[in-house]
Amino acid sequence: MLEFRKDIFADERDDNLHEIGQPTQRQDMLGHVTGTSPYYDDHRFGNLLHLKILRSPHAHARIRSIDDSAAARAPGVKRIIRAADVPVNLNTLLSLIQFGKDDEPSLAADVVRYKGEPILGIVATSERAALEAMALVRISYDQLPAVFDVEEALKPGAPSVNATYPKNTFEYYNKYDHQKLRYGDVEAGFAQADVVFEDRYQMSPIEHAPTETNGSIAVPDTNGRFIVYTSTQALFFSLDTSAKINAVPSNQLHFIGGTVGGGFGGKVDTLTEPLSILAARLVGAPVRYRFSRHEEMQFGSPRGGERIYVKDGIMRDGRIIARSVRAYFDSGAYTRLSSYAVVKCAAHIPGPYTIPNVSGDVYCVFTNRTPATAMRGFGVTALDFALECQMDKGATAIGMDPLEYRILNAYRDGDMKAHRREAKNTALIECAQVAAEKANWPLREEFRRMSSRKGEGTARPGIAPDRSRAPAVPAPARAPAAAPQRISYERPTPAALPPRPAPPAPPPRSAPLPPATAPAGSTHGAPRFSSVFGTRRR
Amino acid sequence: MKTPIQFLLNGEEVATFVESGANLLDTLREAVGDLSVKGGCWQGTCGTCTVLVDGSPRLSCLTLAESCAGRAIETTAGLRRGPDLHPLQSAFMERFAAQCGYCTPGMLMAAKALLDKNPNPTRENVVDAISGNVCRCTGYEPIINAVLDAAGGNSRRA
Amino acid sequence: MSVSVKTFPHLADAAGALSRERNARFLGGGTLVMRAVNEADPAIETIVRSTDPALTHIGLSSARVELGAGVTMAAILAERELSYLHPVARIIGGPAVREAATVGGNLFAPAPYGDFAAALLALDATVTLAGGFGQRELPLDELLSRRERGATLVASVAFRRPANDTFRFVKVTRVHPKGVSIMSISAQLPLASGRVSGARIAYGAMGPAPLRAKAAERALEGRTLDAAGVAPALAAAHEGTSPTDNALGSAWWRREILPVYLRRLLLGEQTARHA
Amino acid sequence: MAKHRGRGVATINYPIGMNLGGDPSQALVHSNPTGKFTVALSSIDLGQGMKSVTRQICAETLGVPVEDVYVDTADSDTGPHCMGSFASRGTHRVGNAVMVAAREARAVMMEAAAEELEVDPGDLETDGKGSIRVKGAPHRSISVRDVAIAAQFRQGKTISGRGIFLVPLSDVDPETGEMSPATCYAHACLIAEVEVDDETGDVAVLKMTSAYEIGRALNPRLVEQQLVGGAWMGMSHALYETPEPYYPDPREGPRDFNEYLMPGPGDICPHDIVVLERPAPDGPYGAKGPGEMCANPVLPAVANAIFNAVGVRINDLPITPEKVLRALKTRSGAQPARAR
Repeated sequence: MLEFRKDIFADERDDNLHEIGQPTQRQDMLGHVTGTSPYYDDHRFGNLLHLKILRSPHAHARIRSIDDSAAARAPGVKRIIRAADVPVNLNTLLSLIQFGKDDEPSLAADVVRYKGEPILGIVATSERAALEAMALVRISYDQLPAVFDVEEALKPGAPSVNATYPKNTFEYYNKYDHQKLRYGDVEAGFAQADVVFEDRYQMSPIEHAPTETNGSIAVPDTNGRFIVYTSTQALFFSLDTSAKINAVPSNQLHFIGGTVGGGFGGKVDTLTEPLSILAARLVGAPVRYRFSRHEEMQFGSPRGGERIYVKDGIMRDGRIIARSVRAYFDSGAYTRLSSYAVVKCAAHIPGPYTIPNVSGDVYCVFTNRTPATAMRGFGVTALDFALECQMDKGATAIGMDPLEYRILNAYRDGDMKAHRREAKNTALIECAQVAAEKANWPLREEFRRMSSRKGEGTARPGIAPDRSRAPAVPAPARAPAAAPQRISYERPTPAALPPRPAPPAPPPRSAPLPPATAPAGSTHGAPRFSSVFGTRRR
Repeated sequence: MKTPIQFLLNGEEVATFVESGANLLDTLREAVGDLSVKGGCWQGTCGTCTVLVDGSPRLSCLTLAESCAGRAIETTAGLRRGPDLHPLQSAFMERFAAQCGYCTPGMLMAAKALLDKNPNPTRENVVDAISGNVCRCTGYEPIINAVLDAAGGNSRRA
Repeated sequence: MSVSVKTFPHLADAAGALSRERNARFLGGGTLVMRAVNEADPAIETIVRSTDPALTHIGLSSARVELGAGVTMAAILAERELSYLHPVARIIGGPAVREAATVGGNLFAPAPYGDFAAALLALDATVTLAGGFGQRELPLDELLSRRERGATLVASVAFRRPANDTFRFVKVTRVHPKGVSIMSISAQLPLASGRVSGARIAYGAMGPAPLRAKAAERALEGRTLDAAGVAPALAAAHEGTSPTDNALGSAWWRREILPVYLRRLLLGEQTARHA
Repeated sequence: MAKHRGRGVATINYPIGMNLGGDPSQALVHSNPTGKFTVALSSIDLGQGMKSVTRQICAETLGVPVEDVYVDTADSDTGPHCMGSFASRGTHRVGNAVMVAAREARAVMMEAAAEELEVDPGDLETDGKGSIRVKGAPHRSISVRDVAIAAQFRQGKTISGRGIFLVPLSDVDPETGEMSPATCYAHACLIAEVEVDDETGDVAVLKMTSAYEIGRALNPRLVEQQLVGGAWMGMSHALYETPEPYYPDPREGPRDFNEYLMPGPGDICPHDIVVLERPAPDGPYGAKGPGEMCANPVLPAVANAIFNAVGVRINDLPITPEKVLRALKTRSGAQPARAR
């Protein structure tokens, strides 16, 4: 049951709109209830072929030999696809935005690094024929030691999982093996605190488990191009990834997404398109490659399990004056998107609270399991679990009501956040007050009258407003970095809103990165976004 | 080795050939062309492919196509009566009981099987009726309310 | 190449084919066989079916119940005379699975499935096998102990009708109202002047196949169904069980909660969290 | 030997859009000859309502009824680039791109109408019902249909617009982590009530009460869909689902929906939701988008409720009955914290 509190923040809103705010029926609902919404697989072809993938049974092994001769002759088999057939057999998803080095093959050539890693594809007249042929393939392996725990993987002597990052961690700015956050002086804060406590939190990997599994159909079309019906969540992201792996110009691929049968982040990795396109190019016929439910469950990328240590220093009056977070993201065998999630996690520390002394160290760690990827709340869900359990412990430790403890420390407009940006447009306090009222969770009067807005409601006892603004360590002066691509359209100023200040001036920029990280020179006409994280190896 | 098969699909006589051993889901989608039936697992664990066979709900992915010879099969494509939506369809619309829509055909069939036998079910009856159908988007509440609305013959909003 | 399907109007012929054909499996409801066929299981090259009406026959006399191997869970739910089995049939699966899942098929379901077979164990059921040369009857636990070996085709199961209110069942699942068994306990508790005489207790998902809790049965003999009376049975609850870790839960947890649910079943405490 | 109830809370915020920005989306809007509009996108609707939200944004910005707008998307030949549907970026990024495109199309439409009515475009307003009229003189009006015909066949104007919205890519200081992660944040507070069986470790979620601040509810029914569905997924993350039940040991992984545990229709509970709207200065009509955040507060709120019920802290997810039972046994039974 849903209700609105239109009275809160009413002065910041113009509510007399026509279509905005209306409970208009979904544009796609009639198709859903009549079974006519088009999903990628809702196409029929007279000569559709089927691609099935032979996957590694081992978590870490060297491929000694492959004998697919019997399989190639099996009934219904049109083609066997091997690593050598893949034009560009090394990629990382975020190479499209110059973030990270290519580290993952589409088909394993020499080493398999997770159970289920694709080794070989079989294109046949039916999925059954392909599976029967697959049983005739003989592969011999030399098993290699595997590591499954994120902290074990960082210890000296741990098996090296990913050849591109031999020390089992993603490299940040070509300088560090993890993403750092430093604000104020946590050690000083812990020394000054009345109560200091640390705890360890462990998320589980999470499978997206959409009711429609990953899949795509690549179809040679009339003018030498390929139509690709796909379940992707990111049409051009998958198109560009497929174009790179197949070494074809991007406009040779015509991607058509359908309604997607649930994504939740599990259909960003472009898991099937590159190989269905390659197969269609090799056999000159439409090819469908779709994950079985077992494949989706175990070999489709989950959100990685994050292990997070949180240490708090708090005062008897309820103020949190120091918080340090050390987190390990389990990226699995390859990078995919976990490297990006780590930075998003660092940006989220210390949670929606104004804390003068904060430090964060977040690692992207490689282990011998299915590579992890984005999943609803990527990089943040795990940290929220850790931080909000930690908040409960802090309140309990000093005998304070857990909700009042949160309202006291909640960030407000004008506070300085740990990533050195001013808090704006905040509403944590109002959410807490409204939820408490709705659930009749008692709050003392002063907490019911606090406000996120500057100069409103009762001030925070004990936290001088200015102290929360200036970080203990003065931020070094910053020169603006290269200007981003100029945009010719004016910023969207919603016509109906009260005149709001000019579009936010670009936030103070950090110093231009040391030359080592400057990209080797943009390869395209317009200045591509500068790589801020690492050079992109050609 | 192809096997001829003939059955009633949403009231129409249908005849086609199937690979022997083929399941009803692949037969409906690929041989007959009824794309309103969706497949989610081919293991019998998600309910997405639910259709009615002689009025009873069946997982079409675990149903041998040949065993349906001569039977009456109902799918979501057959729910409408011409332009008019079935009460379940309009109730699902009014309750916004679908997001990605992939489980919706299976949910509608499971709900129809219930209502055809029990026109005024309790909430518990509805929960049991869809207990074999996985939905990852809606949280089930809108679907349960939609079925109860449709049962009440008044797909008005509560 | 596709699977070949052979359909026989008479069960005996189907049994013959089952033993003759290479890699043949009998198709009951399909929840096991059709899933394997969908996954191109090389062990299935021939599907054997039978449309013999005897398969779906339900025989009800005052003392004895006979269920054809092809009787589905839905058919049991539709039979008022079998109301004591309704809680078991209802939780085997969702409505669509209940329309397919058969009594005979459940006897071959690997752990953690097979709770209907466990209930039959607690009902002292016997199994009649269909064979090329006539039918043969044997106790259910004998079939369960050698079900992997031969291509056995079950024609029917039979058991004495339990006295009113003496059959109880609980199935522990994580998901409600329908989920896979963490464990199930079926119990037939006949009373003679308030004391248990001839108890039958069977567990589902506490071993590779459904099993009888004979030590607990012995410990209940002559006892009253109250806290003191059932204590010895709870102490002996684990005997004969060999639970394993699986995706649903660990062996440790199953062992810890077995006596709790057995106590709640024996004392008639409210067990299911939800309806 | 009993069931204990407890309540737990969590307060969170959530960054809207890809971390650090640099994730553009584009939109094209054009009218057909009779004044019906098409929004051409490549953004994907995976059930979150992308098509429906952008349709309403376009109609509002043009000043025409929503029935006169349809969204066509997910075709790389016809739809302009979009980064993709994730990071709760759809509403914010694509919504803004659609506004920019619709504003340009509106400007041409108003010029064409002004030419037909022989007034200055500044004197005109749309009535949101398919007509354009002179401010203060509503009887002097023209239908959008007629404007489109005139623009097309007499004036030679194309009523169309292009839009792109890009939050400039933020740098990250390697030493301090200084960066601009996002331009706006959604907020939430959720209170969960649970019942714990101290003999089996079983946890049932009995009630959820929440307040979500999401900038602007562009469509209350779509917001409700996300918050109700998200709370279910949060319950699932908290108590049920894992592809590796014995992580970091990879054994016994589930292979189907029987083994991958998620709350069933019999496990859901009532959920009272209150929505607050503090418009984001750079959000389309202030909208932030609730899609990704709505599961997040449930996990810790349930964990904190379990502590309140039986006094044990479980830091490892999912919080299975086994973990609760092990904690109770090592802590010698349930010690409920003071009732809340």
